[in-house]
Amino acid sequence: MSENVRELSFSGAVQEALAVAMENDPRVFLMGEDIGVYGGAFQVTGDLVHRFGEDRVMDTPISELGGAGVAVGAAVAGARPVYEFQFSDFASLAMEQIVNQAAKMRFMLGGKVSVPVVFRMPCGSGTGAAAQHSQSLEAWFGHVPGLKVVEAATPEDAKGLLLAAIEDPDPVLVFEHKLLYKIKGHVPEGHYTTPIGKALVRRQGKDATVVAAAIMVHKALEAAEVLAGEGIDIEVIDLRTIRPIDTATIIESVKKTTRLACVYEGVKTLGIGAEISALIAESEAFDYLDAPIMRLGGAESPIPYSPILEKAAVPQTDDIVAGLRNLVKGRI
Amino acid sequence: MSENVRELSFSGAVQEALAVAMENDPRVFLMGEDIGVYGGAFQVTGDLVHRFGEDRVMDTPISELGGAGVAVGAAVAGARPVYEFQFSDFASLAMEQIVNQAAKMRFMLGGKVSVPVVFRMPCGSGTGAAAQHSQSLEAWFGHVPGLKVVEAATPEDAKGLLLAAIEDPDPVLVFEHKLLYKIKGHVPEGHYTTPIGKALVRRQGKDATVVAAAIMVHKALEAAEVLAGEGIDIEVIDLRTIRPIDTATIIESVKKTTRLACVYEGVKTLGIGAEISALIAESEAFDYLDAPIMRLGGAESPIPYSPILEKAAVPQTDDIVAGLRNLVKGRI
Amino acid sequence: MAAKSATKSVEQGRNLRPFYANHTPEQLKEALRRMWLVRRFEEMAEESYIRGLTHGTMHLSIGQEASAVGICLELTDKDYITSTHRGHGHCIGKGAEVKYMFAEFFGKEEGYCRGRGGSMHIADPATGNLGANGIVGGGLPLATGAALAIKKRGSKDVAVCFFGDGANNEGAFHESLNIAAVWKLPVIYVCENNQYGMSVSTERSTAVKDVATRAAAYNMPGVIVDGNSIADVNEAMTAAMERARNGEGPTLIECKTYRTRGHSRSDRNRYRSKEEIESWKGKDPIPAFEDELMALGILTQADVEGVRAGVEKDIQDGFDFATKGTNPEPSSLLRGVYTTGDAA
Amino acid sequence: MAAKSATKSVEQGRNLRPFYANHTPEQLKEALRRMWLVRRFEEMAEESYIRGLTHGTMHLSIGQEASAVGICLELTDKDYITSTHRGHGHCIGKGAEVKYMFAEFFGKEEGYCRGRGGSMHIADPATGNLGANGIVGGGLPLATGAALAIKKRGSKDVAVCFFGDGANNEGAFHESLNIAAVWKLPVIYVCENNQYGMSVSTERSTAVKDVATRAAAYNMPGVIVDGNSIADVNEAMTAAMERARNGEGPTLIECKTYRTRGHSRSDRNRYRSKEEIESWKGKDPIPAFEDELMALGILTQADVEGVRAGVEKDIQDGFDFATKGTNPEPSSLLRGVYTTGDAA
Ligand SMILES: Cc1ncc(C[n+]2csc(CCOP(=O)(O)OP(=O)(O)O)c2C)c(N)n1
Ligand SMILES: Cc1ncc(C[n+]2csc(CCOP(=O)(O)OP(=O)(O)O)c2C)c(N)n1
Ligand SMILES: [Mg+2]
Ligand SMILES: [Mg+2]
Repeated sequence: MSENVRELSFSGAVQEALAVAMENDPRVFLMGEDIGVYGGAFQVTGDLVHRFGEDRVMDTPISELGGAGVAVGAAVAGARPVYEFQFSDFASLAMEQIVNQAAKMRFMLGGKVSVPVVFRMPCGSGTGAAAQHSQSLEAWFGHVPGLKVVEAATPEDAKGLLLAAIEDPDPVLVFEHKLLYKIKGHVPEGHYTTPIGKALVRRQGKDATVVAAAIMVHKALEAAEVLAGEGIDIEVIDLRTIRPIDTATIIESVKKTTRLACVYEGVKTLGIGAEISALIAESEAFDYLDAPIMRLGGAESPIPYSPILEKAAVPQTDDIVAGLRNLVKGRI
Repeated sequence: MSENVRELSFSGAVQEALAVAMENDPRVFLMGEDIGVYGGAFQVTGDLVHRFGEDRVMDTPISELGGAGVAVGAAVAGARPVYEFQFSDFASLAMEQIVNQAAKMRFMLGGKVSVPVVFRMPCGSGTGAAAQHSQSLEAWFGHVPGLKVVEAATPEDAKGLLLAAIEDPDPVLVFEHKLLYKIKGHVPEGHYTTPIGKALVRRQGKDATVVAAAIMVHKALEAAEVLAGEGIDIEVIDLRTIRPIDTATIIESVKKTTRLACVYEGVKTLGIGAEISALIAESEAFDYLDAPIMRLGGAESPIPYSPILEKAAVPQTDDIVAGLRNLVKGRI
Repeated sequence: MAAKSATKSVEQGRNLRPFYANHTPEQLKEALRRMWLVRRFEEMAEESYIRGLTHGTMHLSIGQEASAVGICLELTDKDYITSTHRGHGHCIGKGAEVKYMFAEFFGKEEGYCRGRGGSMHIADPATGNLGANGIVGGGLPLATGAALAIKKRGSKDVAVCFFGDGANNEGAFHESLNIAAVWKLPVIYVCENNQYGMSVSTERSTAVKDVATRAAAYNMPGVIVDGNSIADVNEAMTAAMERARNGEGPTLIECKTYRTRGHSRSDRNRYRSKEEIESWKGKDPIPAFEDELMALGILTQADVEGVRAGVEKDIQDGFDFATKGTNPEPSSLLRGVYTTGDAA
Repeated sequence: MAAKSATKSVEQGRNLRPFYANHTPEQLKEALRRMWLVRRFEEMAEESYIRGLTHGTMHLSIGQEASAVGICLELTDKDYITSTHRGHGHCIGKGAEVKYMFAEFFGKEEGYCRGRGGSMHIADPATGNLGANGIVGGGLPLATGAALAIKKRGSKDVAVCFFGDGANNEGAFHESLNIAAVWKLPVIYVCENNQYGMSVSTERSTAVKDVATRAAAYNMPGVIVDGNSIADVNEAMTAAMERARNGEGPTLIECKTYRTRGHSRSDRNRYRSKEEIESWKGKDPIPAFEDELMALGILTQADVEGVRAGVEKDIQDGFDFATKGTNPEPSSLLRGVYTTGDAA
């Protein structure tokens, strides 16, 4: 990892990863709607088209099934496409190519091809964009063998995970929470990767473990600070990879803290917290648990437009504080 | 419920439900690929086209997004469409209309419309149809507020749940495991419904609870019989509805048996067993648990073609027997 | 403006083009009023956005009012429309009241969607408006399905599907138009070709110059009209409705038009020139329609001013109504997810 | 048979239609051999199915061999194809060996997909065959993407996408053809129009009579050929390849043909008449090609019999090879799900 460390925004870090990848490997190119002169709906690709040209930063017609599928086909044929869904919600139009083709092709063909395609998936609520532009659908893809799914909480990981995804021989979905695009953080220069499949303990604690990803890592850390003032000591794990989940890191933490909370923005039912809960409940850590496994997930509703309701639909820091307080104090 | 009880196949029961619904309500009609003169890929619609005519049993072009979306639009506009996906795998082409439109429309429009559409979803492996025709994707839809998801294990429930789905004002996905189509069972004549959202204890037991749906109910019951010979007494719960899950029935059972196993054909990670495990691990039943919560789910691979591998990819009765034996005997 | 050529006086009734001959002065005045209402609603919405009263994003159709109103003029509350992310015009064209629209924008219970939908999902099922859509092309199968429901109940209503030039490259376009054609459904596909899908010109996104060319692939008529002429739009619509009602099936109408604002609030207009935008501002459909109405003697200058003043008042009243609206209770979040158990 | 009109002797070389003029007798003999190989492979596969040696379903292309072989004749291992559920012909056309195909059918490790894919996923990446597909239309974006990769690397190869008449109503068709046209990709879309998508005739599923009509919606040539004439098919292919290689973009070729077997093993042929099937059996592309080769003096009766005998042996050897194959170990289930950690 480079020594030279600067502050960069999350979206700047993503953009830098794309630039580094394109510089290092002529097979890498970008496809997506309005990623060229417009710079992307969230200005993530920015000026890359001017730097790398229209052949490598390709504005795609509004055709998600075709666009994603073309990326898959190009990957099988030796290219390294990075396809941006303008909002991850629109992957609902391309499930066929992602799930039936990209994810399964290597297996179905007896291991004779690889499908090194990357899908970038801006996700999450909080922007007032309502039900069809605010979903957190990580769980759908986490359920699909053949795919890998990553989701960074910091600019540093955003760059490192994306570079790892682009270099990975298999299809990787890279979720990016839209509310994180503007946060800033240290980002090493040049090339480095953050390993896929490894969670990170972002805060050590002894009273309870919180597992979260992306924006929920920040909310969990905030909640932990509040609770620290009350003498409650929370350990926060940043999942970083949704598939495959780093079970070992979570088990180790739960054995120490004896309490587990899963905090996630996606719909609670069958969301990523369900899997984490189940992984622990079936593991050797079960015997260490001193309390039920808490899940704080998104509401069982579409994301509403009203800002009041929108906030109510996903766990907020206060909810996490209250939930953890209860988890730790409720039973000793 | 009618008193008159006969034997009918599962597919015959589904067909009868469609016929009863069409007789009782002129707004009900069927759409799908090859459901007319061909009788459906699994001969479920059979001769219905001859009985109800081509206007009510409509062969649809091979256009799943359009076909499913046309059904959604017709439902909003007052019709009662039942759309058959030839294989539930092909719903991957129609996720947009199912998830962004059908599921969310009522909510997004402030409760001012209802979307009474039914999607029939033949699912599951065991037919040698390989990776793109054998998936069990219930979990995807179980994750989506606004949808209801049901899945019968018996011909009687197949008819009752489908009639309930057609009469429901909201979008319902009806999963039908292909290997069940030929099983026979008692099916009441005429009109009746099986309530959506209610699980059923199919076998009483005191040593452990198994929660399963569709074909896995049969395998669990078989396993329970084997274990009964060893003096192990298994309670088997037939889930019947995947969304909303009947948590109360499961909690009650687990409080009694103190052990829980979730058996499901879908991919283990983020499959329906993850949710059931998490529901119990966060519930008051947690304190009653005498062992980790066991999950027996589908392998982390696409469904392979080779019959040997295909069998290895989903839980078989022997696996359930071994798993349960271990669950019950492993710790007392 | 194609309509310019029809500057005949209203007395020469039989020489008027059909749009003017077949509508009463009251109807034409109402059409003008709706066009102004769309324009002023959007300008006020934009201002509200800048003032932080609304949330999220919004897509303004300023410059495209003629197609929305020209199409909807022929429809009753029993006819359906599906709209798009750029749907305020369709909504007002179809008869919505601006006060409930503002209330929706401000996230209030009084809004058309009780504050749950916002600009991208605004709808008014009571007037047959099945809603804007956040998914490009999302309305194409829905309108087709509504047309199927109409056909099944045997009424003479129609369904109209508005969509953009960008949407014409979605698979949903292909599948929907094919199904509608094969089943001869009473649906009218109205492509508002404003030359860009977000930043990408039709030339860079679409293999054919005119979207209407694609109608041939579905064996249906494809009609190109000047989308900035309400008369052109409406006459094409009338023909399409006749066809639909006669059981002859769908029509594709392409309205060539332009949005003079950016795609949405985040647009920096890097993909088009100032000159292009200015030249289209000169083709503004509203003053053109006003001029024509006056030239034909259908409305006087005073009538036109009266229309504008009335609109101004509606906008101000609507805005005031909405700002005083009720915020949703967080506890009501789950309301409307399902029909059953819905406490209304 | 359109080709019938070209019954000239091989000596009159310059008067021969291009298919015969531009291929050596050896090439033509190889084409005939492949057609027979497809036919006999499928008959043997069918028999194996009846004998319980294969599992699942299978879709036979008997009667359609001319399009598969006529197209693939022009391709090298560097050109890509994507195939369909009815893909045995494409696979053999592209150069696959039947022994590995049988092994795949029997679920053996020696199979092209190590027994993981079966009939619906059979593939041979080494010869550029990216695989059959269980999803109707699934190959359309894939082939388009392969063409993009070719264009990026700057070679003169092409990608061919086989698909059916039924697939032409999938959104993937529309999106793929549009993208290929806008980006001028070297891809050739070959629609094998066998008149039915499962049980539904094109008339009942497709708004236009000829799928090739739809090419106009993508501003690309749409060519209709007698799909039962290898010469017709191949000549259209040659032109399309030239276009692709010159950077002029995609072509849509529609091969009118027929499958004389049912859709799959579960088909009861309720949707078509015996007479229709019989009449198409009379247009069998293989004897027609043989007759023509002999009439032109390119092959003798003995040559033709030699071809058949050779095929018979390959089939028998392949079948024997496959039955002796290795069953996969259940413990190897996860192999190939991911590239990393894949023990090969
Ligand atoms: C399926 C989908 N893809 C992409 C988007 C993002 N998006 C919103 S509007 C738009 C442009 C649509 O262009 P067009 O159909 O021409 O309508 P216009 O905005 O010009 O009115 C895009 C790309 C979306 N909302 N849905
Ligand atoms: C997306 C999808 N929809 C439906 C099916 C089921 N199915 C398999 S083949 C087939 C017919 C395809 O027709 P066509 O494209 O004409 O090919 P043909 O079988 O005639 O060769 C259907 C409906 C499928 N496999 N995939
Ligand atoms: Mg546009
Ligand atoms: Mg066909």
